[in-house]
Amino acid sequence: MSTSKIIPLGELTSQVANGSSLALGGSFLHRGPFAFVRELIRQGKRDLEIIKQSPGYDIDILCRAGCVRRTRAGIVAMEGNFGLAPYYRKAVEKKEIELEEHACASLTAGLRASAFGVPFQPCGGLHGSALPELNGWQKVADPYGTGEAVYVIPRITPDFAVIHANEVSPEGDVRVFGTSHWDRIMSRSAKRVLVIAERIASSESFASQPELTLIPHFLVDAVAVVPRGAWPGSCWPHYEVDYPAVEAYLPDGADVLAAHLAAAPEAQEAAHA
Amino acid sequence: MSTSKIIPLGELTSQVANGSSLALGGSFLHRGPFAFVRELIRQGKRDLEIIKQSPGYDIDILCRAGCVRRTRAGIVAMEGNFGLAPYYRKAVEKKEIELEEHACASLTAGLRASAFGVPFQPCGGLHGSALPELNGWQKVADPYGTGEAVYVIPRITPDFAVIHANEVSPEGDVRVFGTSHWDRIMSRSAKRVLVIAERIASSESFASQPELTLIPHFLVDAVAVVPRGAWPGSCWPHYEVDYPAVEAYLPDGADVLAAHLAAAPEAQEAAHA
Amino acid sequence: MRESWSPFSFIVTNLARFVRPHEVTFSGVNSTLPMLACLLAKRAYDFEFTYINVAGGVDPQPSSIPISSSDPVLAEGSRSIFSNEDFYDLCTRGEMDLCFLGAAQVDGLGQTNVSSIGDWHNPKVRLPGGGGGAVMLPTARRAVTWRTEHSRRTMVEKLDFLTAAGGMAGVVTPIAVFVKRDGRLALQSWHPESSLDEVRARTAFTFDAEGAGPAEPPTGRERDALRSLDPTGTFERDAGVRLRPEAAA
Amino acid sequence: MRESWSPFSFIVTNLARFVRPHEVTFSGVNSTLPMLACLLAKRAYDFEFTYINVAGGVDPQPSSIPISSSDPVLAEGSRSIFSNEDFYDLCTRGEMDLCFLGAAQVDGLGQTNVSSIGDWHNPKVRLPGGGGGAVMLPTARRAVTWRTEHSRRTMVEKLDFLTAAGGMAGVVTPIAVFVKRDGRLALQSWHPESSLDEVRARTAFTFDAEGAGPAEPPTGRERDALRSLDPTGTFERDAGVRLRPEAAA
Repeated sequence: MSTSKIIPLGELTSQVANGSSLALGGSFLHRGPFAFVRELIRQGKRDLEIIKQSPGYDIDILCRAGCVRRTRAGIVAMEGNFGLAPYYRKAVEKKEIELEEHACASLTAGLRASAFGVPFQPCGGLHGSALPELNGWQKVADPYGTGEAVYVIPRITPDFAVIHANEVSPEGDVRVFGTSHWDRIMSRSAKRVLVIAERIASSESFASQPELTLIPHFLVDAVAVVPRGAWPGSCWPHYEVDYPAVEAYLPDGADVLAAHLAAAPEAQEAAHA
Repeated sequence: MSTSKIIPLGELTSQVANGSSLALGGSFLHRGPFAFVRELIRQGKRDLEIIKQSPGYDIDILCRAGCVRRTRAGIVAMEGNFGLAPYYRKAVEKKEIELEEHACASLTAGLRASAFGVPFQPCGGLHGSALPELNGWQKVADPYGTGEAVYVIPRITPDFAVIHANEVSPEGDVRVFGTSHWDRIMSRSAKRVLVIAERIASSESFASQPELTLIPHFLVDAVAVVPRGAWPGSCWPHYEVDYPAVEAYLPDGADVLAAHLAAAPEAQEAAHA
Repeated sequence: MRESWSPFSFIVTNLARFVRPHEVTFSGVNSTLPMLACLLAKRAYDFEFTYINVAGGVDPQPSSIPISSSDPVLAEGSRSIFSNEDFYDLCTRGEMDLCFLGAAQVDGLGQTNVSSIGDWHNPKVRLPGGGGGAVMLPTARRAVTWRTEHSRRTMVEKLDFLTAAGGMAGVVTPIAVFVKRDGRLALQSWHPESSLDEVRARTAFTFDAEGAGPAEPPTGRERDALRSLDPTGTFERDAGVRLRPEAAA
Repeated sequence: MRESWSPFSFIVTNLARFVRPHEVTFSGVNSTLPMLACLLAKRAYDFEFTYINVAGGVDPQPSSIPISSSDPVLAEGSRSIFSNEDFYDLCTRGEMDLCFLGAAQVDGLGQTNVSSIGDWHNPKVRLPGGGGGAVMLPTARRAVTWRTEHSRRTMVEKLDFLTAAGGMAGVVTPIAVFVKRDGRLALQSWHPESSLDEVRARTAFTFDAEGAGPAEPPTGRERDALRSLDPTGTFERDAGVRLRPEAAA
C-alpha cells in the first residue's frame, strides 16, 4: 500500500533550495552522489554548504561551478594519483568559500549529536591539535571524577543527506554493498534524505534479507534511479573509477566543464527520462 | 591462516571470573545467551554484575541460583503472559542484589561512552524523571549557547559482552538474523566478547555477504557452538519460545531448578561434546 | 454476563484510534495491547502509516500474532530491520510521532511509575522498571499508555516513584479514554456501559471532563480487524481485562 | 641510475616492518604506500595480524591492487565490513594497535601538519586537511607516517599549522626511519646509500641518532611480496619517489 518514492533526478534535485546544507555520501571517488552533484550545477544552485568527511570530486566540481558558500570537511582530495582537488584548493586560497576544517571523526560527532537528539557530542582525541581552538570547540571535564576532559562537538544537522545507493525498493528502502562510509549516520542526522540508486530491487528481495537494508523507507524522502550515477567514481560491484574521465575533467576551461557535464551518464540518458 | 576460536561452552564460560560484569545480548525471551547463563550456574559463579537493557529469564535464573551481586537494567520481566521475573523481584525486594535502574537508552548511552572512548555520553530525554537523581547523573549545559541542557551518563565498560548468534565463521565472525537488539553496542563497549552460536557457517558464506556480519572476528575472543542454546527462549528463524518450559521453570524448589538445568539442550548434548 | 463492547476491545480499539496518517508509530516490549492496536490500525484504517516495533519490524507482515510483543515474528516481512539503538535515537531526535509506553501508575499530569510500589529503596513490589519511558515519554511527539485495571491504585494522585515525566498524550483503561489538555489529563470518553461518575469514583486524580461522552462504538472494520487478529479469543482471555473488579465476584 | 634498494621499496618495506603479530593495523585514504605495506606484511611475514582499511575491508583478499587506497576492491574477500564509524571508535577507545596516517610536515615531536602551507587563514597552499589525524594520532596505540620527500620543508623545526599532536611512533622517508624515543623522533636507520650526515642535513629538527645505522636490506620474501603487488612497476613509477632531488637533474 506504500507509494513509490521514485522520481526523476531533476525533480529530486529541485527540492534543494539555494543556501541548503547537504551531507553527501560516499568517500573520495567512491559511491558518491555525483549525478546529483552535477544536476545541482545544471540547475544553477548557489550558496550551498557541503558537509562530508572526505569529499573530493564532488566538492571540487561544485567549487568550480561556483555553487558553494561553505564546507565542513575532514580531508579533501581527488585521490588516485590526482592529488589535491584543484578547484576546491583555489576556492579556499582565494577565500571564495568558507572552510570549517574537521577531523573526520569530529564531523561524525557533530552528526551523531543530531542523530541522538542531543546538543553536543564528546569526541575522543583532538588533544594538542590546533583544530579545537580554530573552531571554538569546548573541552568538558568529566563530571564523574575520572579526571578526564573531552572535547565536545556542536550538533550538525544537515538540511539534506544525499546518498548514492546500490539498490532501492520502490518504497524507498536503501541497500549499499561494501562499506557504507558515513552514509548511515548522515541518513540519521539530516532533516531529509534523498537517494540516488543504481537500480531498483523488488520489495520481496528487501524483505528476504531485511538486515541488509541501511536506510528504512520511512526515513527517505525521494529516490532517483540513475544507472552509473556515481561516475566518474566507482560503485562497487557495478563499476570501477573511470580514471581517464577524471583526468579529462581536470584541465581549466568552461568548455572542459561543459564537456564533462555533457558526457555524464545522466546527461546521456536524459533523452530517455 | 586464522585460528579457529571455537571451544566448548564449559571452557568459554570458565573464562569468566567471579565478580565479573557481563553485558548479555538479546531481549527478554529472545536470542539471549541462555546456555551460557545456565553454565555460569553449573560452574557456581558468584558476585556477577549483569548489564542488559531488558533482561528477563537470564537475570531471573541467575538471581534464583545466587550468582548475582548487582544489575544495571532498564526493564525486567519474563514477558509472554508470565509478568514479573519472580526470583529477580524477590532478590531486589530482599536486597540480596543491588539494582541500578536505567532507562534502556541511558544504559545504551553508558555503553556508547565506552565504545566511543569518551568518559560520558549525553542522553536525550530523562527530564523530570527521578532516575537521574537516584543514580547521581549530572546535567551539562550546552557550551554552544543553545540554552539546552542534557543529562550525561558515565561510561559503562563491561568485562564481557556475551552474545547468542545465529551463525559464526570458524574464525569468529558473527551473524544475527532479525533485530540485533543491543548486541552491536555491547560488542563494541566490552573488554572482551564471547559468542554462543546456533551453528557454523563457512568462511566463504561470510565473505559472500560481508555486510551481514554484525561483529568481525577480531573483536571476538571465543565462540561456543550450542544448537538451541537460547532455549527456552526463541532464536529466529530457527525456533520459537518454549512456553511450557518457561512455565515449568517458574515454581519454587531446588528440584525444579535442577530439573530445568538438566532439561536444557546443552545438558542433553553434553555427552556428545 | 458479557459486555456488548468487551473492555479488552475497548482498550485495543481506543489505542488504535490514536494512530494518525503518515506517522511513525511504535510498540515495545511487554506491550501486547498496543501491538494489537497497531496491527488493528493497519487492517481497519485506509490511511498509510509506518508501524515500527521492538522486534526490529518496519511495517511487518507477521505470519502469526505472537504472545510476546517483542517476538521476532513481528519483523517478518519487513523490508528493513530498525533495531533498538535506531528507534531510540529516532525518538530522542524528535521524529517518533506516536509511542506506546507501559505504566503501573499514572498521575493527573500523565506522569508514570513503572519502578516500585512503595519506596524505591524499600519496595513493597519491585516493578519491571522504566524501560523506554524516562527517555521516550519526554521526547516522543505523542506518547500513549494503557492500564487493564482502572482504580485509585493505578490512576493516582501521587506516584510512588516518578519513573517518567513529560506527560502522556493519551491514557486508555477498560472504562475511559483520557487525553492531554492544558498540561493535564482530561477525560475524552468513557465506555458506553460506564459513566462519568464511575470514572471519577475510580480515579484518584482530578480531571476536566468538558465535552466528554460515551465512546463511539467500534466500527465494523475495527471489530473485524480485531477478530482477525484474535480469532479464538486467546489474547482476550490472557489479558483478563474486566470492566469492573466486582464483575468477577 | 637505479639504486640497489629503490626509495619506493625502502618506504614500503620499512612501513611494513612496523606491523606486529596479532595486532590490528589500519590504512586509510590517500595512503597507497601504507596499503602496499600492509599487503606486503600479509605476504612476507609468517605471523597473523588483522589488516583493516578505509574501504571497510578486514583481512581482504583483493583480486587486484587498486590505485586508490580507499577503493572498494580492498574489501573483496572480507568476511565482514568494518566501516568508518566503527574503525574510528575502535581507535578512540584505545584498541587500534597501529595506524598509518598521512602528513605534509612532521616536526621533531612527531606532530603533523596536513592543513596548510603558510598561515591557515591565508594559505599559500591549502592542503587536504587532517582526516583521521587529529583524532587517531593521540588515540592509536602506535601511529606511523611517511613522506616521499625528505627535506627541511617537510621535516620541519616548526609546523605551519598543528593539525595533529600526540606523536608518531615512526616516520619513514626515502632515506630514513625515525622512531619515538623519550617523546621525540630519534633516527633508527638510514637508507644504505644515504648517511647520518645526509639525514641531518636534510632534516630541520634535531634528533638523537644513538644506535642508528644503515637499514637491513629487504629480505627475499619482502622483495618478492612487493614485486607480486607491483609486478609491472606501475605503483613505483606513479609514486615517483627519489632518493635525492638531485637525482632527477
